Amino acid sequence: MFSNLSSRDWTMFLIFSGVVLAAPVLFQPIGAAYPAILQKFCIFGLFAIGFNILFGLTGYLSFGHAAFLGVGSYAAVWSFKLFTMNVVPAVILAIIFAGFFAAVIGFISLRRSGIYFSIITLAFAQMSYNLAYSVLTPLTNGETGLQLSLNDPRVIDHMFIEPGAGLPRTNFFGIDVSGGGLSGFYFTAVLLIIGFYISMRIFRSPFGLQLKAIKSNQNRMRYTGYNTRPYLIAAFVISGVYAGLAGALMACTDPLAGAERMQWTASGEVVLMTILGGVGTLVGPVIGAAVIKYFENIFSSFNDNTLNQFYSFLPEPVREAFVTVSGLFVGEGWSLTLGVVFMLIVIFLPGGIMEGVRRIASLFKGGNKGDGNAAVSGHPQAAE
Amino acid sequence: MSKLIINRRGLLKAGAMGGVVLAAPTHFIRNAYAEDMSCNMPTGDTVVFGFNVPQSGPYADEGADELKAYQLAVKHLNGEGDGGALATFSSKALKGNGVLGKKVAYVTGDTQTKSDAARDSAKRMIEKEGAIMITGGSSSGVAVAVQSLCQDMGVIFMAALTHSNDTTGKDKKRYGFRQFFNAYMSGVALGPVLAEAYGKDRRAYHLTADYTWGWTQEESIKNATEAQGWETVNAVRTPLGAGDFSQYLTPVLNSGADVLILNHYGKDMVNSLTQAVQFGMREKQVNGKNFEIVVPLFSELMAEGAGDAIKGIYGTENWNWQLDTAGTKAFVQSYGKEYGAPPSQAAQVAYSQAILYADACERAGTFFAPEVIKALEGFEFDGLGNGKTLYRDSDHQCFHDVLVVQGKENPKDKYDTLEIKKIVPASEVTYDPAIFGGDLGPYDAKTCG
Amino acid sequence: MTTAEKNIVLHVADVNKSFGGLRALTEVNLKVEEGKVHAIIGPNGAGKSTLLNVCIGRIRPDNGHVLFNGQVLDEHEPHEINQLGVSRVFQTPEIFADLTLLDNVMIPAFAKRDGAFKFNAVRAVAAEKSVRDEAEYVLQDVGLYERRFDLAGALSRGDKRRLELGMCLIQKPKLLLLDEPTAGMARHDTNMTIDLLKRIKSRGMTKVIIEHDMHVVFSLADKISVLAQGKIIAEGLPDEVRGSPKVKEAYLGEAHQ
Amino acid sequence: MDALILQILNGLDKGGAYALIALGLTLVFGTLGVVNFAHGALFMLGAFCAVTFNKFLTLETVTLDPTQQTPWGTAMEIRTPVVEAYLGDFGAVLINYSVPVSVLLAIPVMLVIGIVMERGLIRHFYNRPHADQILVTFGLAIVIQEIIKHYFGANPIPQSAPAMFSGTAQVGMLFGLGDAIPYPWWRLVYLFFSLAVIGLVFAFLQFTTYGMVVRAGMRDRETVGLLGIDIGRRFTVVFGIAAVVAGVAGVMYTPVLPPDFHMGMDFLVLSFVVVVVGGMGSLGGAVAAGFLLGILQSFASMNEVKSIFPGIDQIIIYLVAVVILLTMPRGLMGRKGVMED
Repeated sequence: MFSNLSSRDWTMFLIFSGVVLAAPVLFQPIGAAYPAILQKFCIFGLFAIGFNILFGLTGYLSFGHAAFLGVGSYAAVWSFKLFTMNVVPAVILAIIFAGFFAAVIGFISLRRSGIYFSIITLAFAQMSYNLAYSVLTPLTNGETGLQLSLNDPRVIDHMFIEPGAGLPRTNFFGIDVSGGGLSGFYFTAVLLIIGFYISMRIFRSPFGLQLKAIKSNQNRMRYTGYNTRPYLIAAFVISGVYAGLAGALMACTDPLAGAERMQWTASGEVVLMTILGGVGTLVGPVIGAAVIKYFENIFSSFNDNTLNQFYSFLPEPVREAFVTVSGLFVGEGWSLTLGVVFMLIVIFLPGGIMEGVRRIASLFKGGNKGDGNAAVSGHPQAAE
Repeated sequence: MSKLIINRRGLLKAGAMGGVVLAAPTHFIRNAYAEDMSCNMPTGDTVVFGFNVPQSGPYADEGADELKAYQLAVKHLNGEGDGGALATFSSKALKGNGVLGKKVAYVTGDTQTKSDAARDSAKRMIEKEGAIMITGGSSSGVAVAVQSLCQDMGVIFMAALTHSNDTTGKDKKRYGFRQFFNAYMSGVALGPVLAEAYGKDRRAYHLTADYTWGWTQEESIKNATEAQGWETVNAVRTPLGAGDFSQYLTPVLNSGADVLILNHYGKDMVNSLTQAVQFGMREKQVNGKNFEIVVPLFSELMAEGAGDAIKGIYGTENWNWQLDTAGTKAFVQSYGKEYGAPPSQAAQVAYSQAILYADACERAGTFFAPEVIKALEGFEFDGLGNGKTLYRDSDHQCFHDVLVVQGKENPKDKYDTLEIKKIVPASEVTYDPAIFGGDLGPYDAKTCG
Repeated sequence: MTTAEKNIVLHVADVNKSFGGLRALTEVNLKVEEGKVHAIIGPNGAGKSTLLNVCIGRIRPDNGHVLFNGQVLDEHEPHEINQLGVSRVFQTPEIFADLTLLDNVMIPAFAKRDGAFKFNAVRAVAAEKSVRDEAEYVLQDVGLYERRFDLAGALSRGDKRRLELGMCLIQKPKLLLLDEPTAGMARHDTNMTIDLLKRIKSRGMTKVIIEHDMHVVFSLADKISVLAQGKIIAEGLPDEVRGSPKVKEAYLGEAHQ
Repeated sequence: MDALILQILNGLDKGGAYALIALGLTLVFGTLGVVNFAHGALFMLGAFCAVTFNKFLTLETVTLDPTQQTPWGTAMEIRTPVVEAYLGDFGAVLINYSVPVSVLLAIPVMLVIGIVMERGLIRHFYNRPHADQILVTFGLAIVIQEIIKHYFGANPIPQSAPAMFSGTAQVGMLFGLGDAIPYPWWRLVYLFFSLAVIGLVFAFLQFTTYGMVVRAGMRDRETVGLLGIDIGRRFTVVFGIAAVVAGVAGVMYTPVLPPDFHMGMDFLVLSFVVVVVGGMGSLGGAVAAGFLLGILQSFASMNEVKSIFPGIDQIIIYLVAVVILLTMPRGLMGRKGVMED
């Protein structure tokens, strides 16, 4: 077992797990230590890790991965409604459905490559979204989103317990997952760590190498004796399963599934997360996901009050000027800031945030070998 | 707190499963200690309200209006400014010294008009910033989503703009309250006015936004107009955000219909109405009558967006700043002085929801959610602008006068877009809550996490 | 005749191929014997590369067949043809530029060991000791061992071609197709490549070489076919071909143009 | 019959809009090899050229009249038009024709915007992976969109067509169907306008030396570069043209669709689908796909069709895109090797 990962990989894995598990303490200073956002970090981290297995390794840019997220969510909520509030069957069901859905869509769309592939996946996701929003309302509850209700059958739960007055919470064998609280976070965190570990193993395995080779030169792969289609489909299904798992976790921590989860903007978001963090790197996508979710949730919450407090050390007229200027970038201006961040990062750090991390690391090492190399090639290097 | 208590039968069954350990129910019996504690009970000298409004996306302007109104309400609650409608408000519990002696502070968030984002934002305010109450929103999907979250978290949700019957119908929640009117009330109010203006022998063609709000409005308006003797020729669903509606509008032209009813809101409404007018529908003669367009739900902001196309079009509103009530005048004065423009109905609903919650706490003498809920349920009040209003206990829907308005032919300025044609008394739009079903759920407070 | 037939590894039988109005291959017949180095020479545009492309399934012939050990090749997918034991070095090197040299060579080794598809995601590459040893051996063979951790994209053209050769060699193909293995190489590189090809000649794999450089052809080939305007105009041992007037004409014709 | 003709007109009209947006996008794809997610923002900027011009014409001075009070108790504002008053009758004419006049203004404005964008940003991304291009142009699109929102608000701002074109034309007369087919004049104008712009772009590429170089560049960028032609400057111009085409399309569309800050994003996905269905790097393909999808969308929205396939109008574009891309590997007219990796 231990020979499978190098000691460097183990170090990275341990640091990663440590940071994730200690997040409720570590993220306190930046105001992102409450359960809901920590859960979102983990969930979108998983989503991006899975997406990266497809995009980062094979170079196939799917613009429709949100569809699998949505399918996972719907499957999980249905499991809560029909069977039990325990999250385990919900997660399993979501993975099965998302995997199956991904297999079908992957089988069809992987007949094409490049942007043609991207558009086919986009088209499938948009069709799913539009139908879920309207015609499929009996299955998805349309715009309102699929929710739990008091008269859900929940057959398995009803065999053992009498329903209480209100809606039950989702649980992991008795531990609350939904309804806020750190137990929900730790549930997602453990799955994130498992997901990260699996992705790491995939990256380091011959399968991962073969996927990278497909990205590098698919023709050569064919003339080298590989049937590349099953490889691509496998990668597509794996990333679809990750998306389904992320969707299931969204439903577990907050039992509601809405159609907008499948919209192209949601698919685009995971693409941006992955690129922002660093395509083809192991940790990058998780960081990208966290950055985007942080902006969306924290920057949007700053209002003039918050700013006045923040600049309270300044004298009145200066403070007002500061508040007015920074007011453009927070609160309702959070998306402006996000746009600026996208541009700055990609202009100055080709290869995403991980490229920056690498540069800083090489600066500390004092060596310029790796640094020069990366700067010249301008492409994201394989995972570190 | 939802309690699930294992009964003996259940235990026996579990035993019979052969040692299957079911720890699940045990957690439901916990937090007996929390009986008198609601989520985020304020401990210091401030109490935090959470304003969850759309700040990005198509409804950002509406969200900005709501936020302005909330900030004004906070000022008035804390005894700053001119006190606004607190002076005219029938309940005199609020003293202008905050709520229950605690100064009101607030936090804000962006719903993006998306259920997930709205819930994330609400969770942040509840979990991180300790908000005792969440209010805001500009769509029914978001309202229903946030409402169910708040029920689960044990935090009261005071919905702002949401017009679907479902919000206080099949999706109603014990912790959710709506001051805004709904599609059913729009239909009941609008039907007779339409029959009076356009005659009883009319053939209507519906274009409906293809999602739950659109459907409930289509159904409500259909019922109301058919009760007046109208015939519904066709009801066509259009995709949300279609942009160009020409392909749905041209079939109307030769369908034999002489009224077009647009069950659209926001940008869809602006686009479909503008385009319908471009297709000459206002000048058309069908069946020897003038062709007419009706937009059942209006908003001032969208009326402004539609420009000239809105002139002469009938619709309904929850409230309008030109309304002649003491509460309206006080609020319009206060808001106008602060922001230099009259408030929209979004602002009014936001303002009154914040005041109503604060008042309920004051009257209940506690922030403990179940008590506040009981204070709101069945509460009758006046002086916040809508006239005499009842917060019905069985579905948490407010019943007050509904306005039938018409686009003004010669507006004085850009705020003068709509003209009040009829004030339909609350008694006429009141209905039996049973027709929409739903279940409010329990009062029990939950704790956060 | 029968014994000779048995030893035929590659048999191109009456292959025709035209692109639009242009006839690229006309009634081409070719028999390559086991263990031999068979060179195909001819002026530019004679159809040499088309012929190789037909052999590896990149192009389907209009009619006729390509038989490999008695199996019809032209109906197979490229990866199936490779799995049957046919590898190819391209005219412009086809390598995995973003991967290290070691990875470049290990990938074909996996294909040889695991077949066209195997979901091998459990073990790490680093744990595949035997494949790695083999890859390192091959890299030594082609003289690139020292650079095994470099990215393949950083190699010179000549090194890339040698790497590609290594990628083919590790699969121990029954038939190796080489499309101008020394094109565009400096003299020194060419000589190194010739040495390499000579060294592996003894390993018993059959080779088909397309080559421009007569020096290379005559130092390697056991048998030579001359292709001109899509037709085989001469065939035989190197010495026979060297003296053939037809061949001279074909090349001179090209020179005149 | 009349219903069909109306739907064909609708489809052509929609198709014209799709084609105009897609044209610039595919031009940039084909020549510069850049995936430009900010193209929708250019369309939106064009529309806001018209809004700005109209705002300028209707500029007012505000004086407070303390003797009169607004219902909310502040001094009444007296608004007097400045520009319109200064220009007199001509001002009224200008306001009436503000949309078509804005087209003339939008051309230089969008050209400058396009050139600045290309020189300042896009240029540095020619040789970067598509992923980087997507991120930077998407970031740019958000920034542009938020700036517009900051100045103009989130609400749509209606623009009216010139009075002459605000009524409906009786197209039915042409087919002997009487007044069964009324069609808005402005939509007809838009259709002819889009055809004219498409024609101009094609003529430019076909008949000018500039265009020849650009076409050659679309086919083989490296070789053209090797010929010693300053391809960089040509690329700047190509990007400028793409921006202008998107911009004027936006201006002319304002009477049909009241513009708001988000309209670029609304059209972004659709225009990508159109470009790809047409085939990457093919101008003819983009135009053909634009009209094809426009017409199919119109047909799918007919009640007769919807009653057989519920919801078909919601997905028709995507369904057609999938079917076309699966049957024709490179879209309607795509060339090999463009954006396939």
